[in-house]
Amino acid sequence: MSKKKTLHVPDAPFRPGDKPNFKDLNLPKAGEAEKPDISVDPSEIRDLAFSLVRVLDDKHKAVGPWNPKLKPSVLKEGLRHMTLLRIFDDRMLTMQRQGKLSFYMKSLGEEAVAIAQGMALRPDDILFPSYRQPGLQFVRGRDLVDMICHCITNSKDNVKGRQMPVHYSWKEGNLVSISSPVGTQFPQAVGCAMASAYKGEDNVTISWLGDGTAAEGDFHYAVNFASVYKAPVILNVVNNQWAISTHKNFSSGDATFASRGIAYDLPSIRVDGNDFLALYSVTSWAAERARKGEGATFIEVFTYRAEAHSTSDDPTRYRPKDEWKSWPLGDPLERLKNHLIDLGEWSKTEQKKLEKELDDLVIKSYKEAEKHGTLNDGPWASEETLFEDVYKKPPRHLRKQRQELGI
Amino acid sequence: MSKKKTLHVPDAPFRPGDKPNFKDLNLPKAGEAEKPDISVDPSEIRDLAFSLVRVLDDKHKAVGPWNPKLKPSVLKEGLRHMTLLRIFDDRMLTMQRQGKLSFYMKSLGEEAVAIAQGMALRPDDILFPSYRQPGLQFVRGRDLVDMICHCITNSKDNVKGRQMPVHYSWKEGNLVSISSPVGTQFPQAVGCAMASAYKGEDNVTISWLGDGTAAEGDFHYAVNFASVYKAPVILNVVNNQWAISTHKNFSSGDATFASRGIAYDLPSIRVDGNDFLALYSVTSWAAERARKGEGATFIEVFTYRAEAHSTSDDPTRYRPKDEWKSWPLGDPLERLKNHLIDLGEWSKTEQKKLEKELDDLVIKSYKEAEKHGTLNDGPWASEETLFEDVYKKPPRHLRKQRQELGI
Amino acid sequence: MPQMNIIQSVNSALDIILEKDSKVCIFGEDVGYFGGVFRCTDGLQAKYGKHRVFDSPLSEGGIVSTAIGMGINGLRPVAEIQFSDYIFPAFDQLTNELAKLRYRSGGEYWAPVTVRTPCGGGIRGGHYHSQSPEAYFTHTPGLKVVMPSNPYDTKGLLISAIEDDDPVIFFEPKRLYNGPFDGDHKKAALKWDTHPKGEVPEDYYSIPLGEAAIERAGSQVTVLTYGTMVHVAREAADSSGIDAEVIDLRSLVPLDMDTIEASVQKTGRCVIVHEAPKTSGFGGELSAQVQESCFYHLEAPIVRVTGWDTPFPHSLEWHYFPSQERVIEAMKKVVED
Amino acid sequence: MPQMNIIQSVNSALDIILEKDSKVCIFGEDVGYFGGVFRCTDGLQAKYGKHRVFDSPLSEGGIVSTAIGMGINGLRPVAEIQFSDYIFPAFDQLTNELAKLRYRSGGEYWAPVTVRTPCGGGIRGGHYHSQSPEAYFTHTPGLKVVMPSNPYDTKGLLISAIEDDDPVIFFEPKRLYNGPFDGDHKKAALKWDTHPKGEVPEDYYSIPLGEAAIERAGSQVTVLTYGTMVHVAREAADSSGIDAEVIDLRSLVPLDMDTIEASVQKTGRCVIVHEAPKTSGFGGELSAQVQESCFYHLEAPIVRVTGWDTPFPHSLEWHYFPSQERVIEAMKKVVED
Ligand SMILES: Cc1ncc(C[n+]2csc(CCOP(=O)(O)OP(=O)(O)O)c2C)c(N)n1
Ligand SMILES: Cc1ncc(C[n+]2csc(CCOP(=O)(O)OP(=O)(O)O)c2C)c(N)n1
Ligand SMILES: [Mg+2]
Ligand SMILES: [Mg+2]
Repeated sequence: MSKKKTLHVPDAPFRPGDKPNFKDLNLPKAGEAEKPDISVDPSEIRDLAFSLVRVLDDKHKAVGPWNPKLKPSVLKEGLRHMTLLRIFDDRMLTMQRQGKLSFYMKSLGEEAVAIAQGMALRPDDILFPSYRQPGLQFVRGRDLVDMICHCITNSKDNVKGRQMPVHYSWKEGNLVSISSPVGTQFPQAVGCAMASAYKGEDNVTISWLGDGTAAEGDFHYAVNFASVYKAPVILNVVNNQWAISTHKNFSSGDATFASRGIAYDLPSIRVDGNDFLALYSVTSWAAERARKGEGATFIEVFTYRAEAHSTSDDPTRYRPKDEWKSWPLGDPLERLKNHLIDLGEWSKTEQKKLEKELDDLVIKSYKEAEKHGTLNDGPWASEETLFEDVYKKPPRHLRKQRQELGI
Repeated sequence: MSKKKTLHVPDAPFRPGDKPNFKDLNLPKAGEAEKPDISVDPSEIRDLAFSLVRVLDDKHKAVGPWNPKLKPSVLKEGLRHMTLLRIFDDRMLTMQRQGKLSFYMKSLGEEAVAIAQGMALRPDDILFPSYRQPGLQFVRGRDLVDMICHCITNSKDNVKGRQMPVHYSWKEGNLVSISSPVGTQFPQAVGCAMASAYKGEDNVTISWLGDGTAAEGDFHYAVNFASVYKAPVILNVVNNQWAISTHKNFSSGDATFASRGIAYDLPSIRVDGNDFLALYSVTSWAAERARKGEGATFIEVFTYRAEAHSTSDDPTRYRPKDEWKSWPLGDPLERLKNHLIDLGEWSKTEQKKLEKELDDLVIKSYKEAEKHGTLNDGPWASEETLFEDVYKKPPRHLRKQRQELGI
Repeated sequence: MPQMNIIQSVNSALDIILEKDSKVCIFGEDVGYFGGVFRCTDGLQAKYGKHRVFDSPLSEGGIVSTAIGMGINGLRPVAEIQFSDYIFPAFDQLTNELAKLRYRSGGEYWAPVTVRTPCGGGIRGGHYHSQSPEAYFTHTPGLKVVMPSNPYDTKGLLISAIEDDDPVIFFEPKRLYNGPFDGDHKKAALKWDTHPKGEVPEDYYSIPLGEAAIERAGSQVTVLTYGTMVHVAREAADSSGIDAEVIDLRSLVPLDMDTIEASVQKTGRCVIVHEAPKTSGFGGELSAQVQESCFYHLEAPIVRVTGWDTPFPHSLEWHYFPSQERVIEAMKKVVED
Repeated sequence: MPQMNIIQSVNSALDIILEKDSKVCIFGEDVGYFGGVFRCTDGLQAKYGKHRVFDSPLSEGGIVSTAIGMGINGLRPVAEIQFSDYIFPAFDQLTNELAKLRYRSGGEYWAPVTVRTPCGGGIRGGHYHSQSPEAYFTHTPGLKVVMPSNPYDTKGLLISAIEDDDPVIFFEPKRLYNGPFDGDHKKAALKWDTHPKGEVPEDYYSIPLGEAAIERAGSQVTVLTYGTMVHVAREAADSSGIDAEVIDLRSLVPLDMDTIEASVQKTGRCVIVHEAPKTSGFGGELSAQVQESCFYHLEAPIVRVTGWDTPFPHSLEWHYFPSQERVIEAMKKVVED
């Protein structure tokens, strides 16, 4: 085929059969990025949008100005949550394969995102996650049984079986109902933050969306409104390099996602998403800014989607196998664990023990959850719930339809 | 009222009664901005997004690397179009006040935008303007009578009386139908450019939208798709500082609009929109890039809306009177005229003569147009046209509805 | 009692509710300093402060989505969409988010957002300043949809809408802002000055959502309509001598089927009138429901008088806008059939 | 003749049209290298090249708007929206732009865009992977709206849609992709293997838009339906012993009223079935039109069997999805009334 001049269409950097190669990522070293004052003029730190905040270096040491200097107990807590999330994900996936869940989505390789960022916040800070941050619930101590009841869509599912699994809602934990249409939560989070400011409250709102989703209009609304009203919000693009089969080359030119905040005069930071300490630190910084009335911060969380997009997906059709193993920024859980071991605060044996403990917990919780029903045999949310919550009170036409259904 | 901490809402810099003050614009001098090669890596010229390309200096000289060195005949042509546009606008406004047009929108103070940019393009380049670039039609030689027939919505209105005035469409001139919903043309232009590339053609597509409109999702789609597919398109944000009563402080933080292109790895240039030469030059540069396959260019055209938003608007309610007179970048028409005078190529007398000639032309054209009907007394597009062009051929239900109407 | 036009009655409702509930805030394009392109929010920013009544970026999607977030966090936002023709960039946030939030979260979250937006034709607005998109929203479970036809109802319904914990799309027929309009554009413009429904109490009052009003009692035929067409239909009845019962629906969702059924069962005949295009317009739904519940009372086919299935034209506006003549013709047909 | 499922018949239509017309290009989320999340474009990029079949950013508004621009500039784009639940971010470009371009430009410009999108429930997709938003588009003059119910029609209608110079929203009932579905989710999944409409010619053919098909001839009652519900309705007729005439509308706009009228005038009774919520669903329009044109033939009220006026649930999916039982009940009611 002669190469006629025609429309340019980007390529993914590698496809099945190719050897994954991450050389041109040009990663800065850990500790290199500067840490500005929270009242910095955003125009002075544009470089941070093209750099990468890293704290944990290759030797598992915490280095540089962004080192949050966390107590070992906090690090251990983080490790525990991340370990739990990984085990939980694995179990749920297994159960999905057995037909006990209609659907599932894992966070493998991205566990640090929700957990480090969640831990850097106050419990009254409000969360608008995408489906890829279930870990927030562990941080805030949600009952595993409740989470599983939602995932297996039984009678105790607090969203009454109306959404697919992993579309959590948890009012008590200030986690706002997750929606399937991607990105819609981003500008809602900004509105929520505007309301906190309106009321003179100092809690912060935080939201996440993916690299692919950053192409939606909602992304633009969010960043723009956040800037105009100096909303106390933290806006995160979780760049895990893929949107289902579509590589991030289709959602940004060669620029970084972080650089999108520059155009709205927001402090814009790119952070290693597999580095618990860097994430914690950047998020604390952003939260402090927001709380002090300095407005919004825009963060690109740089990470890698290690597994399939969801249980409906088969990534071997569009990318090399085990590609994640070559990701130069490693495994967030391993890195935190090794850091703790390096500090003399943890050991492989302790980790094994922890894993066993948490696996037992998940299994126990799963069994407990099944007491409230299963996806296939019920009991599910009762039939009357079909017509509830459409409005606060069912209007006449819904009451009539309910009767038609004979309930 | 005690100042309770609450939501931050920006202010316009001045309101009725205030003295307009443009000091903090921090304008760079004419000739200062560098002119890069068309194949420049966008990341090397980020500064241009925060600078301002100016060619005409305060003494009416053309200076610096962006000087397009146009022949006097070209300059005179530009001046003629700008003068015509100003006169045309004035006449139409008068006629609107007399009830002969249902609505009108002027380009006062922004005449250079469409005219310089239009002149820098080839006739086969495709135009997706907003309502504020009617001047493009003068550049491409559209019959004034046809334009007026549209504006007075008579039987010869080529859009068959379906849209309000100034919503031109002109297939022959490659000017795509103007829409009222602001911004929709921007990503359409990108698609159009993608099609040119697809077909291996070297024509360019260009589009414009306003500072206010840059807050719409369509803005984001356009810039993103343009970047991803390296579309041969020129995307202009005409920042005339106001969106009806809303100051541009509500559509950007303190960053420039031009800086929004940086995030998509596009060459992003801020240009004095009241400087015919600078506009011409930047547009030629962008068009050459596009034609050579280098992809899209993003331009902020920095100007001022001198008059009311439209005939439905009363700006004295929200901004000082005669504020435009203080705009430090002056009047685009005066500046080009003075440049020509300075070159010894033009005189005030010649300008007066030209104005007279063009005014006569507009009046003559107006009279000619009225022969085809008037807004109030018709004839208008015939009644059958009501049901045409909804589809290529009216389906049964429209033929039936037509019968119902008795036509 | 003061006479108000609809602009003033909207303003009065907003004024009262801003005063009454500090959680109410109002925002949208040009609504702040300027007071709105139709001046519905005139003076409110000066009175209540910049954070209570403010301008937004030109972004309908941004307006609705941030309003949802505010609603989630305890405010009661009233968002203006400058023309209902421009509500579509917010369509996803309205239909997939605002409408479904309470349901999908099992009742944990909701957002009591009111979206005010001027709709309808008759102002020479052409293609993009004349649309009546109410049917789209009536097809979206979770939203309430209201369209008043006079100043008195506007104020009472708007207050109810804002106080309602469910989201409400509140359509304001812009042709009625300054005066009633019976469809005859050649007549001098009327004012609300002397109209009984132009009498609007200064104080707080509310009209429940979901109750239709009988605009004109009659026995021969029931005319179901709302918004501007209420006036066209009433005048059509008055001038034609057909004793029509004109029902002003006021609220499309929830719909007052009791009033509708009672009327059609009495008259045995029904005409439905709206400005929006016919196919899948709300008139289709009304017709379906009426025949479902009144089939054995109907003595003639229900007839719809609507905008044509075309976009809204500019110069031929009056060929598009359902005229008194078309309404009369329909009533005659139905009565004589 | 080869047997195809709907995925294969979509693929075959696209393959043929890509071969035939170099101005056709196909794009959308994950449709390029991967071949689409439902695999409808599998193999096409490899066969025709990256510029003919390509991935897009995750942006429905961007997909539709750039498709319009391509259409204006001489291409014939086929855009995929991954799920019709996600079509709403493109709603403004679809209704205000794509639908109105030809009209507002006096016929100077148009864009022959086809938007393919999987719709409907029955796959445990819950809230946001089950919607049937066709009614919104039928209320938008300028758009054509198509929904096939089997592989043979899918291919023929899709080819017509792409070749049509008007924009077409082409809904693909995803529950039918792999096999017919009669509403009984407890039965083993069927395949198109042995279904007569699973026989799909390899070559080019087209089926005109605007012609309904009689899925099952009958005399007692006319059932108007489309998409997945065609199979539910047919099976309901077969199993209940009611001799229903089941009409598969196939194209909602334009609508084949000739076929509908002939049938209802014959049977005197009518049931309408669709998945979408009832209020202002396309069933309302159908009901209105049927009673307008067949009033004097109707012997019982027209009954609609539809999704409830709620969002689409997940665990109670089968309480929402119109069941055979509900269709049978409606047919009985109408026949006995
Ligand atoms: C509006 C909308 N369009 C399409 C989809 C289908 N979809 C679900 S997730 C997804 C990819 C998201 O990728 P990204 O934003 O990178 O997030 P990630 O899955 O990588 O965390 C797509 C296309 C959707 N859910 N919503
Ligand atoms: C989608 C949409 N929303 C609102 C409007 C109403 N409107 C028309 S022009 C305008 C302001 C546009 O300002 P800007 O983009 O700065 O362009 P300018 O008028 O200054 O040239 C508004 C709000 C519209 N036409 N379309
Ligand atoms: Mg991703
Ligand atoms: Mg402007």
